[in-house]
Formats: sequence, C-alpha cells, structure tokens
Amino acid sequence: MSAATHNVAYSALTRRYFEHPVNAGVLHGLGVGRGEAGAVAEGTWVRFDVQVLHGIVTAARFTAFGCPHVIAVASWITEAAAGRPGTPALPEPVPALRLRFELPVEKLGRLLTIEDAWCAAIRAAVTNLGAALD
Amino acid sequence: MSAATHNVAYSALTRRYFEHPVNAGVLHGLGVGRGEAGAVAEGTWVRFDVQVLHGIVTAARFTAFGCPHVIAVASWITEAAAGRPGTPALPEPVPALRLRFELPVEKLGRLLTIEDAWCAAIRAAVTNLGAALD
Amino acid sequence: MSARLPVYLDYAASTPLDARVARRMNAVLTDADAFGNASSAHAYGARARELVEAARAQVAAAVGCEPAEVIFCSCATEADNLAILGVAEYYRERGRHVVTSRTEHKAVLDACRELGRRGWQVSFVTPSSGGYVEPAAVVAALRADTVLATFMHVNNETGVVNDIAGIAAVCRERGVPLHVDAAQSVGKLPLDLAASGAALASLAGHKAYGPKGVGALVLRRSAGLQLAPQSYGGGQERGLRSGTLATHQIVGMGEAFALAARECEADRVRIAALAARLSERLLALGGVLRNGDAARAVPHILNLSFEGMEGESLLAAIVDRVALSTGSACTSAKAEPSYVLRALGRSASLAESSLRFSLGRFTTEAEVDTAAAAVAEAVLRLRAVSGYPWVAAGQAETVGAAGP
Amino acid sequence: MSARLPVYLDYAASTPLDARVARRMNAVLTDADAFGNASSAHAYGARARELVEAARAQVAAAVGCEPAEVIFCSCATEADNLAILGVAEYYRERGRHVVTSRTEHKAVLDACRELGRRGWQVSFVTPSSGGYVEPAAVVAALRADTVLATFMHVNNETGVVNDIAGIAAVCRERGVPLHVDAAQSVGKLPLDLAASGAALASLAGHKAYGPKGVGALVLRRSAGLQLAPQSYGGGQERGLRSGTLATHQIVGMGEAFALAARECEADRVRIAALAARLSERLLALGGVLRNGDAARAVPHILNLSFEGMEGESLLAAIVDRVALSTGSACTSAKAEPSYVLRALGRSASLAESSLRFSLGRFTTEAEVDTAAAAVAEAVLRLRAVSGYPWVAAGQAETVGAAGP
Ligand SMILES: Cc1ncc(COP(=O)(O)O)c(C=O)c1O
Ligand SMILES: Cc1ncc(COP(=O)(O)O)c(C=O)c1O
Repeated sequence: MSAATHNVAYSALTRRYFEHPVNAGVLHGLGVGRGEAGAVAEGTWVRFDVQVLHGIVTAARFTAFGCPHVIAVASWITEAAAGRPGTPALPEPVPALRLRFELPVEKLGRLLTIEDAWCAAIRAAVTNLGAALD
Repeated sequence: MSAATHNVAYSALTRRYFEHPVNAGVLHGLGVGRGEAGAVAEGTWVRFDVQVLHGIVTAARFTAFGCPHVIAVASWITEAAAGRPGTPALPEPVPALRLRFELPVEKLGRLLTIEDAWCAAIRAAVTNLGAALD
Repeated sequence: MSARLPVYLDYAASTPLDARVARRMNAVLTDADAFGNASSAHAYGARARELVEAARAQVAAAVGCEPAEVIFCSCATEADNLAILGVAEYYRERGRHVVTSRTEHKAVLDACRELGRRGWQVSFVTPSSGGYVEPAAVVAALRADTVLATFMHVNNETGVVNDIAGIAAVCRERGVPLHVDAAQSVGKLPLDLAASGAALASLAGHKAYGPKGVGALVLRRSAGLQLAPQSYGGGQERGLRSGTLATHQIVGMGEAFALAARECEADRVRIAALAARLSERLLALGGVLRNGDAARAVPHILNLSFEGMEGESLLAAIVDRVALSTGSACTSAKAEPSYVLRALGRSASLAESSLRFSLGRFTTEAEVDTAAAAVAEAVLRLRAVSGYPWVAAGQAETVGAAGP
Repeated sequence: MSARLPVYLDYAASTPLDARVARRMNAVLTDADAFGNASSAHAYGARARELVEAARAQVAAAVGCEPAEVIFCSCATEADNLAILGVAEYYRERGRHVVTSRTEHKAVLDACRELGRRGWQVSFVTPSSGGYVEPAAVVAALRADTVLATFMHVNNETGVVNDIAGIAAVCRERGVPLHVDAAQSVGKLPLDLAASGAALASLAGHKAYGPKGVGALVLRRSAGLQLAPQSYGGGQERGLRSGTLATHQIVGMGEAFALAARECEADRVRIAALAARLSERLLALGGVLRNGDAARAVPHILNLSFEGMEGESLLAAIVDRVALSTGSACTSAKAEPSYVLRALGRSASLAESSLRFSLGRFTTEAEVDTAAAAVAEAVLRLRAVSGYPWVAAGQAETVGAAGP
C-alpha cells in the first residue's frame, strides 16, 4: 500500500504538461483522422484526433488514460506537431522523447503506444481527406 | 553476563548477618572441635570450630566460602548455639532455618552442608574433650 | 503540521507520535537512572525492568490480556512472523497445514508463503466482495492437519473488520489455534483478546500514536501453546525474543496503548463524523466506488476507487496536497495493483485508481475539506483528459474494458 | 547520575544515551513532518527516508563501509542471527559447516547451535588462554564445506580484541566469508570494515551511547554474498529486514555512531587512564587475576577474578555501591559460571568470583575511586570470613581445589 515510483520527481516539463495539458479533447471536420492504441484495462490508452490539410498538420487533440508521462507526452505531441508535415511519424522520435521527458526505461513501451496512436491518426487523416476529396 | 538470582532481595536477617557476620574466625583450646563440609570448587565450603564444655556449647566460630545465605546462616548458628546442649544437631532444624532466612528452595542443599559441618564439629569437640580428659 | 506539507491522511500507514507519548519517551531517554540493561542484576537494571513491566501491564490492560502474555518485539511484522513460524515449527510433527486469507498484510502472507517453501500447505481463504472473511469459509478450509489459522482483525487497506469471535469459534471447534493480526485495531475499536477466543495476537506501536520499532505478540496462556523462537541469543522475553529490551520504546508503546484505550471511543465518534463528511463529498463526484463493506469497516479508513483515470496520475495529481496511500504497490518497476482490492473483485485498473484515506486523532475538519477539494479537482482534470465518462460519450466499446 | 544509585561500571551491558543523541531523537519524535512511514510515497515518507538515509551514511562512515551496505534492524542479536542463519540457509546446497569460537556472545553461539539442530555441523574454536582466537586455530577448523566463519571483534566479557584482519585473511584464502560481531567495537577502537576483510558485521546502537532497540548488519558488497531473509513481510531494507523503519531509532544510532567515530580516540585515552587506576588499586589487593590478555584488550573493560570468595557473595557485597556484571549468569536456579571465562581455562569458582568492570564516556575519577574502595572493602570482609589466603594458613589441602 505505497507507491515508490510515484515518488520519482517528474521532470519539470512532465509536470507542466501533466498539470496543464494543452489540446485535450476531440476534433471534427475536414481532414481529421482518429487513431488510438492501448487499453484502459492495461493502464495506458491514448487517442489522437489529427487534422492534416495540404500535407501539413493543422490541428491535433488527444484523450489519454495513463500515467503522468503518457498524458504529458501526448499533450506535447499535439502541440509540437502543428505545422509539421502530415507524415506518419512523431514530431520527435521515441528515444528523443524519452530523454526530453526523462522517462524511466521501464516506461518505454508507453511511448510506443503513443507512437502507434499518433501514426494511426495521421494515416486516418490522410485517408479521410483523400476520401472526402474523391 | 548477568545474574538474576543476585537480584533477589535477600531478607533483612540475611543481609544483617551477611554484612556484619559475627563469630568469623577460629577457636583453639580445651573442648574445641573442628568440622567442615563442602568444597570451594563446588561453591560452598563451611568450617566450624566449636567448644563444648560440661555438655554445653560455650563458644563457636565459623569460616565460610559461599553465598550470602551460607555466610549468614553459619554466622547465626555460631551465635544461637552458645549455651545450648553440645549435641550433634543444629540449634534449629534445617526447614526452620530455611524459613527464618527465606532461602530459595534450590539452596536447600547448602543448609545440609552447613548441618554436616556443624555436627562434625560438635562430635569432634566431644571426642577431643574426652581425649583431653582421658 | 507544517503549512508547507500536504494534509496527512495516511494514519493507517503510520501515526504521528502523541505528544504525551513523546514526553514519556524523552523522560526515559534522558533519565540517568533508567538506561540500564533490563537483564542486569543491579539497580539500573531493576529500574529498567520496572519501566518495562509497567508498560507490559498497560499494553495488557488495553487489549484485554494478562501482562505475562505480552511478548515485546520490534514490530508487528516480527510478531506475525513469530506467531506463524513459531507455532508451525513447534507443532511440525502434528501437521503441516495453515489457513489464512488473501487479504492479509504481507507480514502474514509472506510468512505463510515461507512455510509453503518449507513444505507446509497453506490455504488462502477468499474474502467476500465486502472484504471480510466468512467463518463458514474458514470451516471449509480447516483440515485435520491444520496447526494454525491466521486472520487479521482490521484490514489495513479497506478498514473492514473481521468477525474474530466467529472465526475463533469455528477454529476452537476443530482445535485449531487462531492468530489475529491486530496491528490496525488498537485505538480504533475496542479489543478484548480474552473475550475474542484468539490464541495469539500481533500488535504495533506506531499505528496507535506510539513509536515505530516496537510491537508485541500476545500469547494467551489459556491456549496452552508453545512457540519455537525465531531468533536466538540472550533469551529475553521468556526465550521467545532475544535481544536487549528497548526500554524507552516499550514505555512509549505502553503509554500509547493506555491513551488509546482511554480515548478510543471519543476518537472514533469524532473521526467517524469527519470520514462521513469526506466520503459524502467524494462519492458526490460520481464514478467513485467504495472498496470494502462500509457497514463492516472502522470509520477512519475510507478506500475509494475512481473511474476514468489511471492510478499513478491520480496520485501524482494530489500528492502535493494530500498525503495518502494508493492501491498500487510499486515495489519494482512495474506497478502492481493492490492484491487486497483484487481479491475483493476489483479490476486491476480500478484497484490502481484507488485512494486509501485514513484519518486519525489529529485530523481536522479543515484538513478534510482541503483534501476533498484537492481530490475533486484532480478527478475532474484527469477525467477531462481521459474523456470519461466514456459510456456517455459512446466510447465504451472503443476503450475496451473501461467500466468496472 | 542520581546520588542514591551505585556507580555505573556496566557500560558493556548498555551505555547511557548521550544527551546529544537524546536531543536528536526527541527532535525527530516531536517533528510534525518526520513521522511518516519511510515506505510511503508522499512528502512525509520522503522526509522519513531522508532522515534514515542520512543516518545510514553516518553509520557507514563510522565503520568504514558504504551506506548501501548497511541493513538496519532491531538489535545486534537480530543482526547476528540474520548474518549466520541468512548465509547458512542461502548457501545450504554449497555446504553445511560453520566455524565459530567458544567465547562468542549468546546471539552468535545460539544461532550456531540452532544451525546444529537443523543439521549443520558447527566447529567451536577454543581461544588461547589470553582470550583471543588464533588465526591458525581458525585455519585448522575450516573445511571444504564451510560456508561461514563468525568471530567477534571485541569480547564483551574480557574486552579482548581478536585479530580480525588475520582471521579474515585465512578465511579469504579458503574462500570462506567472515562475519564479525562488532557490537562492542564502535567508539571503543577504530573500526574500518572495508580494510578488515570481513564480509559481514553486526552493530548495536546501545553499546555506543545510542538507543536500545536498533542495530545494523553490514553486508559488504565486495563479498558478493546473498542472504536468506529471516523474517518476511513488507520487504524493507532490500527485502532483508521487513518491518516499518523506526526513523527516530535509526537517527539516534546514526548520531551516536558519528559521535563515537569523532570522539573515540579522546574517550579511549581518558578511559584508559581511569581503567589503569582502577586496575592498579584492585590488583594491589593480591589474589586478583585479570581475565584475558591485558595487552590485547580494549581499555574500558577490566575483568578480574577474586580469590577467596564466592561469586554471589562478591556481587551482593558490592551491588549497592557499584553496578557491574559478574561472571556467573544465573538464568535458572543454578548459577552457571561464565562460559567465556571457563573457555579461557578459569576454574568454575574463579569464573564465578569475577567482576567485569566496564567504563565509559561518563565515568569519572571519583566514581572509579568509590568503586575501588567498595570492592576492596568487600573483598577484605569476605576473605576474613572465608579464611583466605588458605595456603598461608596451611589449609590448601583442606579446602581442596581452592587455588586457581
Ligand atoms: C495489518 C498489519 N499488519 C502488520 C503490519 C506491519 O507492521 P510493521 O511494519 O510495523 O511491522 C501492518 C503495518 O503496515 C499492518 O497494517
Ligand atoms: C558481543 C555482543 N554481541 C551481541 C550482543 C547483543 O546485543 P543486543 O542485546 O542489543 O541484541 C551483545 C550485547 O549484549 C554483545 O555484547
């Protein structure tokens, strides 16, 4: 009945995005795609809504059930991705994200879940836009 | 490295005769007999010198290596016996002595050692006197 | 309590030392006559012994047993181990089976598991979903070769109270001695070991406003039991617990138990009102489930699972404002949801997103209100992020096994 | 020290708490921020952990090891048990033989005897008549299946210091880890575990002006040893010692050890002078024999046998004026002469009529003089009663085995 890992001091960046998450929520409209990965029952579930127009990420939102790192990273990605090319890749690769947010190594898998959700959302956005323009 | 039994509060009588033993020492002269029992190596050794004249104990001295009870009882006996008949018996029987000095039961054997020494001394005194008068 | 620190609602983990106990302990610690080794034959030893024996009488009086039945040791963990391994090893030729429950403290569970490694068989009774052990379930687990049953009195995670008298009765019928882990009981509810029918009971100093690092095992004479000691040496405590007695610690435990017995009822009434206030505010958030049967629980422990958020985030969101324990025990890299809540049928996820609020003698209404506000704020923020309630948003399927 | 109480010369049984340690402990006991359970995830837990870790560093620095090598437990007895049973049980498949000496503390001897009951073989090395263990004697006892050697540093009855480096060297040659019971060492002589070659060492708080009820086992990383825990539960202290950490106790031990390390040399010099004064006066009585080789002993323990009197009487004659320990351990009805002095070749009777004077930080010259006078008076009185010297009086034969 205690929790040693809760006790790790989260990095300042993690705390900032965990305590004041930007872009929580959903998106609708042209060029929006949705991707998700993980499961609540497994402790991490992430969903992104991404809008890709003219090959550029124009907006992104997230919904997340997960630890502070998951919430912080998901939030940061939605912010960092805006204006970048709408290709199925994180705005920063997983190893760099891990360093940026000072994730303990045993949480690496959670970043992969985030990556899966993000890439799925981008792909869906591109597919949706294609379908809408067809 | 401690000693629980040392800790028993000795009775006031025991303390008095242990701390201020009367009649420690030896006797010489007519009608004096010596008796001893026990051994230093066994933790209790008692020796009495008793003078018996006209069938009466006229003087007694003791020497003792033993616990406070042994010293106190031996001292008390030399005092109590003066003026009593010079027969090979303690001035008070062992059970009574045990009660008088509040001896723990496991020390009963030490009183028997004292009794042996006392009776031997009386017998020796009577024998010696007989020999001297012969 | 310093202004800077969060509200302390973790009394079940450890209580502050009562100032009256601290004064008594400090008096012993600084008493130039009381520092002797209680085994020593001289006056300093005698003085230490007197203090120890007075404390033994206080402990005995507080829990309804004889002073001679109290064996001081260093903690409840040690008492649990001595009871379980001590009985099992002593009666190893009589049988090699012990009975316990899935919701015991680790000190009991792990001692039983150790017996398992040594070749004993261990039956783990599953408690009801309300968190208490049914005497009937104990009966079903007892066998001809059972040498010990061990069940806790007050569960440390849920506060649920077992029916010790009922369990003791079925054990006695089968001639099986009952050990009771009563580490969480003293000061929380009346404890009368003589009436309980238990053969052995474990006690802790620091769960009842006494010092950490001292506990006791009560071995009821009427049980006629022998124990195999679990440590070897000077033979203190009638050979059952070797090691120089810690006079000031024992004095502190005695004083704390005397206070607990005297103030138990007043504390209980006051704390029950505070706990009800807290519970009401938090249940009003919706999607909050109480763990353990409230009707069977001591009032000062309130264990709640919060839907719609992950456990580590829940704790991280409140840890600066409220100090409490959660339902995930992260001893290693991977957080493990509370085995106690799992045994009550909670999903891993709801077991993890649980908070154990435990109130105590020094809890104030203002603290309860601060805590309730902090938790409510965190819950709303995290639910905004997770999109809860998922069902209302039509996302139940997407999220998978989201509901409880 | 109260005027009414006897002079305390029993520092080897337990020391008074240093006032500076008492202040530190009381500060922790009354600190509203420091009472948390050191395992808790919140700020109160963190504060307790900080205090524990600072104390761990103090202990480590005082004995020359790394903080991570210190396992806090409840007493030296527990540390001895954990070391001996823990190593033996962990390496049970490697071999079932341990080596120790006849003059160890009961906590070591009885743990070894318990191993004997469990099927291990135990070799007991007999020390020299000076009371120390010869490395050559250890070599002779080591076997291919030896999994542990355990020898004390400072003997608690005689003060004789074993050559730990020498013993460790022969053990290392044979690949046998060495456990050292160093309960009596800290503050009495420099202790550098890293340099000693020992794999494990037991420490006690209350022999070094720290609190009773706390000790530590040092497990040197370089030894690469594993231990089987001897109690089971919450898994504190890296799984080797379960039970909530007693913050104030650990803080007290840390502070005491820091003081001991700092003041050891000054204490030693001062105490050596006092002990020399005492020894001189008592040896001048004649028929007084020093137990243990003075040249090899710490100065603060002086163990003397007095010819011409029985042990219980000797103690009873001085107990109101001097508090110390004797060479007879009367745990039961029958007084048993010290097994340590017997192992040094003393007769039962001389072992019983021995007194262990142990001086310490607060011993004064006036106290030494009072004690010397009291003992001299008692010796003269008892010898007057026993007729000693017997030989001079021509009674050597009568008295039998009177001489030593
Ligand atoms: C029910 C129960 N048993 C045993 C223990 C162990 O207590 P300690 O850590 O003081 O040994 C605790 C405390 O966590 C407890 O709650
Ligand atoms: C050498 C030695 N080892 C172990 C111990 C045991 O210490 P404690 O009683 O504090 O457990 C003592 C104290 O008597 C001792 O002197």
